[in-house]
Amino acid sequence: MEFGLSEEQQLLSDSITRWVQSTVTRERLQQLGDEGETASAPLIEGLAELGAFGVLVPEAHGGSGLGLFEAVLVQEALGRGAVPVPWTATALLAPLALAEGPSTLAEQWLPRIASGEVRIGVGLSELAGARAGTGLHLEHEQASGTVRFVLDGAGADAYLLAAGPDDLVWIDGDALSTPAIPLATIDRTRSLVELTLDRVPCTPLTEAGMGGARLAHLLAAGRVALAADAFGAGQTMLERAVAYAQERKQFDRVIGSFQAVKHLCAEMAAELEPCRALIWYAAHAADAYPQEFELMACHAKAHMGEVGQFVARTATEVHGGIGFTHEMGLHWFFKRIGLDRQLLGNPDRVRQDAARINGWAA
Amino acid sequence: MEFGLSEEQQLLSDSITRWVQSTVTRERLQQLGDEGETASAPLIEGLAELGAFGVLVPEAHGGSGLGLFEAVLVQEALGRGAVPVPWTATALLAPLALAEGPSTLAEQWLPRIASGEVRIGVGLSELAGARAGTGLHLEHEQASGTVRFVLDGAGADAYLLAAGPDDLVWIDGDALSTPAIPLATIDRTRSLVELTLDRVPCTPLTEAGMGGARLAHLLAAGRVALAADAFGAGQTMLERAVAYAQERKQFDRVIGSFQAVKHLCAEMAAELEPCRALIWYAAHAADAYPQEFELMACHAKAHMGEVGQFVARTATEVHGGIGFTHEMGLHWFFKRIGLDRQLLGNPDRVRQDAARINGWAA
Amino acid sequence: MDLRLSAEYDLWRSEVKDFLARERDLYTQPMSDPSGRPSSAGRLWQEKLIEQGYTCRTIPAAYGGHGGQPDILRSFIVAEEFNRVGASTGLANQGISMFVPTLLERGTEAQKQRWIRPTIRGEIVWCQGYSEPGAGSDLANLRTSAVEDGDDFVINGQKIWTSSAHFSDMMFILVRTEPDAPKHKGISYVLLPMDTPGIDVRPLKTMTGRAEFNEVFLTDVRVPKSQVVGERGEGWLVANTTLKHERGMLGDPNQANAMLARIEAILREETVDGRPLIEHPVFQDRLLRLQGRALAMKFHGLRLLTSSLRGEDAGVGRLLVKLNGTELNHDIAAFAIDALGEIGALYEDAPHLRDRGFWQSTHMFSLGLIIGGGTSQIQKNIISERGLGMPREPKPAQLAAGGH
Amino acid sequence: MDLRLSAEYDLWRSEVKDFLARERDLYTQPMSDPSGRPSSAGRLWQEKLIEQGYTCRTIPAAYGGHGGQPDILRSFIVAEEFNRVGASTGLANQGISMFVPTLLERGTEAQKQRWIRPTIRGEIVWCQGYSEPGAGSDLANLRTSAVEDGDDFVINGQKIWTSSAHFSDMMFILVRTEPDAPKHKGISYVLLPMDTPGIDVRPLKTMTGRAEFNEVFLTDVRVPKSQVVGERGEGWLVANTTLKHERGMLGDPNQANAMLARIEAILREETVDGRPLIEHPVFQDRLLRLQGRALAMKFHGLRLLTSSLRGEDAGVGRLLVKLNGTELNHDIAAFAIDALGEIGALYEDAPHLRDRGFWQSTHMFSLGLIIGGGTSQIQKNIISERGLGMPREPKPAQLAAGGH
Repeated sequence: MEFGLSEEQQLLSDSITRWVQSTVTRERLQQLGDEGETASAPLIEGLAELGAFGVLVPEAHGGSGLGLFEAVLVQEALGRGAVPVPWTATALLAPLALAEGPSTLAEQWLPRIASGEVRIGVGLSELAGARAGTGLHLEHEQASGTVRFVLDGAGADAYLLAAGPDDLVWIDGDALSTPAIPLATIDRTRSLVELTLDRVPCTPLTEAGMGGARLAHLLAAGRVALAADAFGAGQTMLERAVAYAQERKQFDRVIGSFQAVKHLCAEMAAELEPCRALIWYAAHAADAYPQEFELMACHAKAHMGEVGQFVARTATEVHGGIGFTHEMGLHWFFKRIGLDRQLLGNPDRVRQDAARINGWAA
Repeated sequence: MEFGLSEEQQLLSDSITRWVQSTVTRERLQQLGDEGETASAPLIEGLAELGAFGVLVPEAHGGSGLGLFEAVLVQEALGRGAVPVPWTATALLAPLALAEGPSTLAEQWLPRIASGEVRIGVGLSELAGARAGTGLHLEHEQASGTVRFVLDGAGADAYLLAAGPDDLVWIDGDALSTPAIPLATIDRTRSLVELTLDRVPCTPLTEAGMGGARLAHLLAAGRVALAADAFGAGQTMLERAVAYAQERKQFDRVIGSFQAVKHLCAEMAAELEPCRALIWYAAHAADAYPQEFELMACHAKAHMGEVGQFVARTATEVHGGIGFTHEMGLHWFFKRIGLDRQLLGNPDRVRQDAARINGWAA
Repeated sequence: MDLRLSAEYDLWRSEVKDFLARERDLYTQPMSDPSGRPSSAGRLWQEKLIEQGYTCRTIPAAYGGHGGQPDILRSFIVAEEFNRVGASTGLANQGISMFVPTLLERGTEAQKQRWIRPTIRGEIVWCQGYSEPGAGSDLANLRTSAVEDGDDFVINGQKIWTSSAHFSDMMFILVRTEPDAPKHKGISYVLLPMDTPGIDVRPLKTMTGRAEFNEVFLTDVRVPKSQVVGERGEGWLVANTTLKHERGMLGDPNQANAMLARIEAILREETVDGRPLIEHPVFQDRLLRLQGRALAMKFHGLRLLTSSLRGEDAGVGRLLVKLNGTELNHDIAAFAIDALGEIGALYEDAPHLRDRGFWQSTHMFSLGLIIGGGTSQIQKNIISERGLGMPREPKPAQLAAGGH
Repeated sequence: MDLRLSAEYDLWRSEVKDFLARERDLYTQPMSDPSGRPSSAGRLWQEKLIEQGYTCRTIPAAYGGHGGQPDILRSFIVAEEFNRVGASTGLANQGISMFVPTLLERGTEAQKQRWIRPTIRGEIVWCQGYSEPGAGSDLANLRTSAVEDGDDFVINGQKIWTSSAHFSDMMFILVRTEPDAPKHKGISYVLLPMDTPGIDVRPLKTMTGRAEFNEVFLTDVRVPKSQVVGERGEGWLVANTTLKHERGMLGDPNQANAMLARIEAILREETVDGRPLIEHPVFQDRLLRLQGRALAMKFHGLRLLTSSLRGEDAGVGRLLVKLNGTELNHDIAAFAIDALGEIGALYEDAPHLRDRGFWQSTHMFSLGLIIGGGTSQIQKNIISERGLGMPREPKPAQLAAGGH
């Protein structure tokens, strides 16, 4: 019985976290944020050197062949720094999808994912509720339609897209008939695009109409990753709030000696800390208890979504006016948590999915 | 434009409130509570002398012929003292129902309601969601079935019961085939009973199958009344918490000087105070804006239900351990608010009704 | 309770309606220049409103105001009718909302003559110089110094949160003129032309990504001593006159109800998996919870209005408005974002952006309002102390020992 | 991460299972007499558990314990398996959970010899005498006095929240023996037979309507000075040993998850307008929110267990357990009541009462737990100070001036 990190896992987590904290400083983040996510090439290189892009890539393809649990540790570390790199789609979702696709694709792409050479955009939003005017349909190995909120999609070399609830396809970036349209969100540390396809050649990664379980697994993995990202960002916001409260004086006292401020910090800590175990369990379930994975991913995403919102707001409030400006760089984390909440199903939606998984729907 | 009490309304509210505060002291409440609500004959007399039972009874029948707004002021004052009298069903709901029933019933009962001589039990619970095993059906002016949660039903001289969503009937207490079964709740200041009827003669108060609007109006009036009751009880809890916090010392300071305690009190006040205006508006709408009445009654009941729960819990917490005992008598108000929340539809249910009224249902 | 208006006010309302119908061509023009200053249409509009008594109603005619009696109900009707057609209710900068009321209470006759008319006409634009990086909720900690030099003060220091500094002509500023006096004393309220040498205005970008505020750096800025309003060293009192006027400005319940009406429309328009969101019980429930809070604040506002008309003190009822109003607006925006889902996260110039990004910017900006003008934490102090009569926080021991 | 157990523990688990299967006839008997004292079956059960090392595992055999090495995982498995079949995990009064650990750390050899064996065997039942009406979260304010008189102390005062006083043999009580010493000093920890003349136990009815607690009035109660545990005047320190043991007792995450499982069943059983509640999206949503919180606390508990096994300090992770656990249980009970609607308000002996009134009594009793053992407000102080390293509340000025 070991509910915690192994030595290797701790090492991995520490090494990425240390790199994030020394590389993605407040100043660097400010500069990168102003330039937008696609300016992050040196960061990708740095992370790839640490092996962060190859966590889920099998050793045979140049990765370290670890599991979702380790990937989630990396994601948490990236969230701690609101690191502007296209990691989640490229290095977490794509390798999971390629693991069971045609081996030619895997051979072609996985080594380049591990080395940080390529970007893969992933579009699964439809699975978390189809909005009007979107949807992809397949005919003769060609895809047509519109896919919105393709994660890490700016300048991607290839795309992994859900077509309805049961099909997953791979599309080469060069094959696009219309260029990807950037979708600016509050969070400038990640890129999202919209793709419009008109009979674009694609490679199915699942047997036609039979990919439901694979897609559900991918969606769940994405949800746990986003929860971990928000957890990391929330940790940083809490730490900064506690630190700031002990520096900043008002009425001749550090504000951290006011009971109201202390209690806000205590509430954040009490809410946030147990999320770690929930996220760990959900990630662990992916391999250890696959029958629980989807539901636990919903719980992690929904609960972390609510706690994240509370922490983002409260940590800003503890900072007072300055937390509301660009000055402290706190807003990067506020917005990162805000986007994590909405992507791949926000808490309301994810709980709806959980109700369905539990068989409660009418 | 006058959003507030007229001089007469203020006088009414003050006179009942003063009487409540001087008569239903902490000790008296303790004693009455131990004996149960039916022991309240002297209180009924006192209130009847003040005209509290005749507020809604037309002057021709010995009442003061006022409106729901004034009745709600009385209800709030009763809530402030958690006064154990069968007032809401007898003096608020029954006169409203009798106003449009057969005049013989009105002539027979209204004067005795105004004088406090009779108790009327009112059963409308079905309208706020029918639970398994309940329901009344009518045949040849006879009623059969089970009605649960008949308010003020202990020892009632007559009953006013909803039979489905469209019929309202009057039943003489002597006509019951089976005695009323008391339903003990957390709140010992009010009585609820279950009636089981087997072809009991009844007088319809509405045209057969056509009473939907009347019943909806009655239900709304009951909801506003319960909201006002909880508001009154909440006011008392808040006042007591503020007073206690300024007496009680801990760590050599009155606890009311701790920021955490002050903020709890401020939060209660900030939540509670605006409920007054919402309840007033809902009550005023009954006559002034009848087309808004049902919806506003839902808002008042639901919002007050949530705020009441917060105030009941928080005021108890401010008192510390002693608030949890019988010592301070705080629990009467906690339970009064708890029952107000559940009767005639709790917030979840009432919001469901509001969604229907708004035409949002699928 | 009688929410109807007497015939006199019905008449007033129809006058207002007629006026608006007549002047539609004017008020549909932009009221500000791109710089942020009142446009010529804005100034003309303001002049007409003053003439009608729709704004600056109680400011004496001698200073350029309408010179009428206060009539909250008339003002209320004006606000309602103007909101209905989306007409500006007049210029609303801090010069008009804060400086003019202060001057009327604390200024000399000469100061009133000099400043009020051009300010309310929009010819002189003001910004406020109170907050400093080290003194947010705590004005007594003010550090910007004003040292006497002949007939002048020489000002050095830094101000923050000055919202219109980059296009203002003048600043009403708090400076410390008596450094040795106790903290609340020794502050003066000074009128400072923004073109004085030594003033450097830098935009302050907030989390919304826009520069809604500025920082103002003051280096050896000279201003004649005659520019003090009220007594020298009494600036704390003078400023409190002004702060009182600011408190009323935040948390308009009509705004909350208007936002909720818009959200209801969104829920009807937007579909997920082909089904309109309004049919989803969880969204119905969340919308109704917010509507309940917003309606309570709306009717509470009417009750406060009646209290004002009757000259009653609404006590805690008035103190809670800012806390509840800003928290409610923040929660409403958060709900709109959730209803929109991923679309709700869009911002800036994104395609598919709804309502021009209003919900995200309101979500963030309302958090700024929760923090600014006295955070929710400070509001709770005020409610418990002034509203409920609870004791003030005891002074910490080391301070008391230090002899403050 | 590996939630599987090693073979050694699998073996342990099957031993526990076998034991339970074998002893079913015993543990299904009532463990208490109607008075509240351990029944003879309860004492026999306790003896068997000690023998197996299922309880009192680390208490030395010389004092009647099992005399084994601590093994949190074995204890964890015992708790799981016992919970599964609903078997008592042994006697759980304050004598065993608080007094015995204190004595092991602070008692003399003679005291250990005298008290531990009969206490853990259920022959001597203890109650705790800490809280006083004027000193809840603040033990230093203790007023019950113990005045020396020859070889005795003479005790006068009042204790409150003594849960088992009416059937206890002994009380471990805190009394002020040195009235002139500084507040935290001058308290002693004394062992007092409950049949000593001058002790009056009165039931204290709580909001649940039951007397879960007592008040104990002490009038000229004599006790030999030899009955002090630890040094005289050091009772504060001795008591802190015990409080540490109490803190761990509150907020079991398995309880929250078990309650939620029961609620899920209720939602399937209960119908409104003919439709099972579980099909109602708003109830689904509320249930899932609570499940998310409860699962987080469950896995957090496993993480703390691993921390303990590794000898790591879980810091803030451990401090939050009471706050989150009691708040969660209260919210869960409130949800169950809402799900039941008017039926949820039933109590006492009402017909149609569900789960024997468990939800209402849990709703109220959990509020007592939020308040008791350090209110949520005190818990937040502890989390911020000990967990996050934030400064303590400064001492108020008049106190510092007063020389405390």
